[in-house]
Amino acid sequence: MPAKFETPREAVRRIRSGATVMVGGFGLSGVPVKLVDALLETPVGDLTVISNNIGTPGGGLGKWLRAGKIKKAIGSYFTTNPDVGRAYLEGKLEVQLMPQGTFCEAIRAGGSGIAAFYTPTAAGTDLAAGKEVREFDGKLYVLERALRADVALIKAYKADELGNLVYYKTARNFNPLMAMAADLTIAEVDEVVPAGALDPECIVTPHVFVDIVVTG
Amino acid sequence: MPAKFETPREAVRRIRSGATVMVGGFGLSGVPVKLVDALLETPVGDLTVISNNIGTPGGGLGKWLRAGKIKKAIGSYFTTNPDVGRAYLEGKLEVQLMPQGTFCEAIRAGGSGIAAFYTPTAAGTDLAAGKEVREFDGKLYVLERALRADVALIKAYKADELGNLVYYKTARNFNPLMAMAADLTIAEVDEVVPAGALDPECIVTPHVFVDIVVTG
Amino acid sequence: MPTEEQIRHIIARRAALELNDGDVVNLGIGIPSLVNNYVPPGVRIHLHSENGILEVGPSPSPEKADPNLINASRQPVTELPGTSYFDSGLSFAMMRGGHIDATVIGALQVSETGDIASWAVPGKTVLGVGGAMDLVVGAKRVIVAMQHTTKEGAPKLVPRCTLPLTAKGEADVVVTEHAVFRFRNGRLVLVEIGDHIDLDTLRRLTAANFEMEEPLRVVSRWEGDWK
Amino acid sequence: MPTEEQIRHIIARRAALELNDGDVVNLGIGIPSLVNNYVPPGVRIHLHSENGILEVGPSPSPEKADPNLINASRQPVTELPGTSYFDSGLSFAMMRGGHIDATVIGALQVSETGDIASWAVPGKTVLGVGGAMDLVVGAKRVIVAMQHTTKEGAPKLVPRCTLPLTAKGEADVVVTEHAVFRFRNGRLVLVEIGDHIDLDTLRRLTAANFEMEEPLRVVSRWEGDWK
Repeated sequence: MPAKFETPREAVRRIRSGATVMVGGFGLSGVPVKLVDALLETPVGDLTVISNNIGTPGGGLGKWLRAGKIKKAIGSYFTTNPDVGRAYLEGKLEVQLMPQGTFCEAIRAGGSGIAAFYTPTAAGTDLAAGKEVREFDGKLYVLERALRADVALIKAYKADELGNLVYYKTARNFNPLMAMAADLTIAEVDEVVPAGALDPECIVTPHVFVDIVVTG
Repeated sequence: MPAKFETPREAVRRIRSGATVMVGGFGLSGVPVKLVDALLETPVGDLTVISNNIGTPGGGLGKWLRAGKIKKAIGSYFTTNPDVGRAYLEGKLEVQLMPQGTFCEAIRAGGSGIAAFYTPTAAGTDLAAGKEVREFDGKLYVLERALRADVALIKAYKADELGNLVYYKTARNFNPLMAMAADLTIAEVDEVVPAGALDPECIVTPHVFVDIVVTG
Repeated sequence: MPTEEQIRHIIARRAALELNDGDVVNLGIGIPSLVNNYVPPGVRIHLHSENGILEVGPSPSPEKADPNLINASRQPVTELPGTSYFDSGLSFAMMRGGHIDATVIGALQVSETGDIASWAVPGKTVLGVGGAMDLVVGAKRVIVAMQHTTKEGAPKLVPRCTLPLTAKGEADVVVTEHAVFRFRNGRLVLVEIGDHIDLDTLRRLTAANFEMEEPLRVVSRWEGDWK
Repeated sequence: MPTEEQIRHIIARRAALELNDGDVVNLGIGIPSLVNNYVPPGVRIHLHSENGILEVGPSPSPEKADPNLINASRQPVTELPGTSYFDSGLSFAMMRGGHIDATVIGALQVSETGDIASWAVPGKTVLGVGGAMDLVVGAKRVIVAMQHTTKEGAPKLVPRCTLPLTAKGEADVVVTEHAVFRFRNGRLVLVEIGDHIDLDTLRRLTAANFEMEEPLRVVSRWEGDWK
């Protein structure tokens, strides 16, 4: 189904307390800031957030953390926001740390109907503790489950009228993967162009993955 | 390492008898025909071919089959070339049939360092016979191993001087996946352009996956 | 009595009514490939083809055909505004990952538990499966469009498939020239019957056990301007 | 005696000599991020950054910095002719799939069997691992560039890592301000020593057991115009 067009405020109304929400971005690049801010104005909380980082102190998803909206964070690098460590030590935040490549692959698997996969990453380390380890061709691999979310909030550069997306430089990062892996994908874009205005060879996220597009 | 530039004849010299060779293309679209023809002129044989189809009778990879170069074919749809069925029934050709999505995913896994994955496709069918089946969240999944090759022969539209590739319409198909999954990737292209002439946002196969580019 | 070819169109037209406006649809070969001709006014569907294209446009005139712009049946197609191209890996991720709203496929047999057999014929060496298994496992709705019986008159709706399976329990709707069945909570339910056939005859042509919707919809199917 | 900062550059300069012309390289944070300054003339390397860019160009002037064109250390970078962008999934496929020729990374400890500990400090809650584990598992050559001892003077080349591992048996080369070691058939071999240090002192600073290449290369390291 081609995407619907809504405002950030309308779009985030679809997120329920207790939901699992994927949020794109690497550091503060490629984070859908308007959607992040719009959710802040709702009473929604108790969220499980799947995002590589939890922003900075009071920046990006750091705002959700300070507002007490995050119950659990799943990602690879929370070190850039000291609030995360503090909340974790105070028992206010659950944290699930994953190697970044495993994090990517688990999201892609979730979007692709793959239930689980064997990766060599983290074999023999603390991050494989309690996980099934199996040998293939003499090398050890860790079984990792797919990740999915109720809602994905992603940031793209341009959408066409159907919801096809292109990205901007390194702001692409996790966004195309997360677009695939949620029951509802909401894409924040800088610009909407007519259908046919994006080069068919260059569309990164075909509209089949996008439910709602928001701009201003 | 950026790609080297060679003629088809030079490039295929690197293929040894008994090698496993991936060949791109869906039907006859996106098949690297110059490379296919160049190999035909070498004495190389006993090949395991990983390709969605084995061409048509005497067309595309059908030429290799008629020349007796193929020992085993791994793919999803050989029905369009009756020569395949005949060679199979005469015991001259081994055939490994896979669902097309599993075929894609196995190649992508091979190129991505993933040893194996669980897919729901083919669970409960003959194509899962003898394979490990496992339940995740109440649904059955089949364990499939990654596919890799010694050499991948792929077809792209344009390469830049570093070996970055773009494709043309539905001739893209399996080519970008196979480019990732071989020890040596040889790309046949229609045109070579200067570095910087391809839009960085639109490059489908970054040069890290491409060893050799051939044109004429 | 319609011809064999007309019957194929009759089935395709009824299958097209199963599609909703906005659906992203993958059409299989055979009868399903005719479905796009019968999508009702007001309904726009978006065609996906597993060789890596979304927003597949109609067939071009022969002189405009591009051998590198084809659908999964290897027929020349065209671009529409908003067409996108992608590799086969992403294409099957769309299918297996549940992103395709509906698929219309043919079948050799469908069982009363929704198993589908569509790729291999008994006693024949079949060396092609293609994307059928991924498609029926992944698509949100699987609409089987097939003739009610084989050429020899044997029922294709059966208690258990005797042919090699494409997938277990994945059929959602079965459309034939005589009737429409839906799977509801894993049970086969007759929901619509053509006015050219009586229920006893239908039962005789249907080996599968089925329940009946009350009231059963009776429709006229033989009418129309069939090619 | 060089300053601490000079020592970092000394290590980076020697690590740069491990890179070959044409290598696709991923540089970690810390000392490795200095390596690009010391690539010798005639050697061109191609920088990959795991946030989705190949052919990373040099840092821009501050007024040209684009917050959406950054490397994995979140520093502004630039494009070169032939730059490509891709999603994080493909970026880590490059790493894990063995497509990156070399990585230079820092470490807290390296064991005599090539185990690397680089992400977690004892007694501290560490909530970041990033891409380090994928990188060292996947890169064809893993070059560890680190100071020979901790700030407290404890050896970092150890028989067994006492800190949480990043990966087992993945180190190929270890470059410190005093020496260069290579792993050959799973054994740690000293191949080069600075002329500012004698072998006994090096042994005292190195808890790991190591073999010695004969003849051992002795080089002058303290020379140079260090920043």
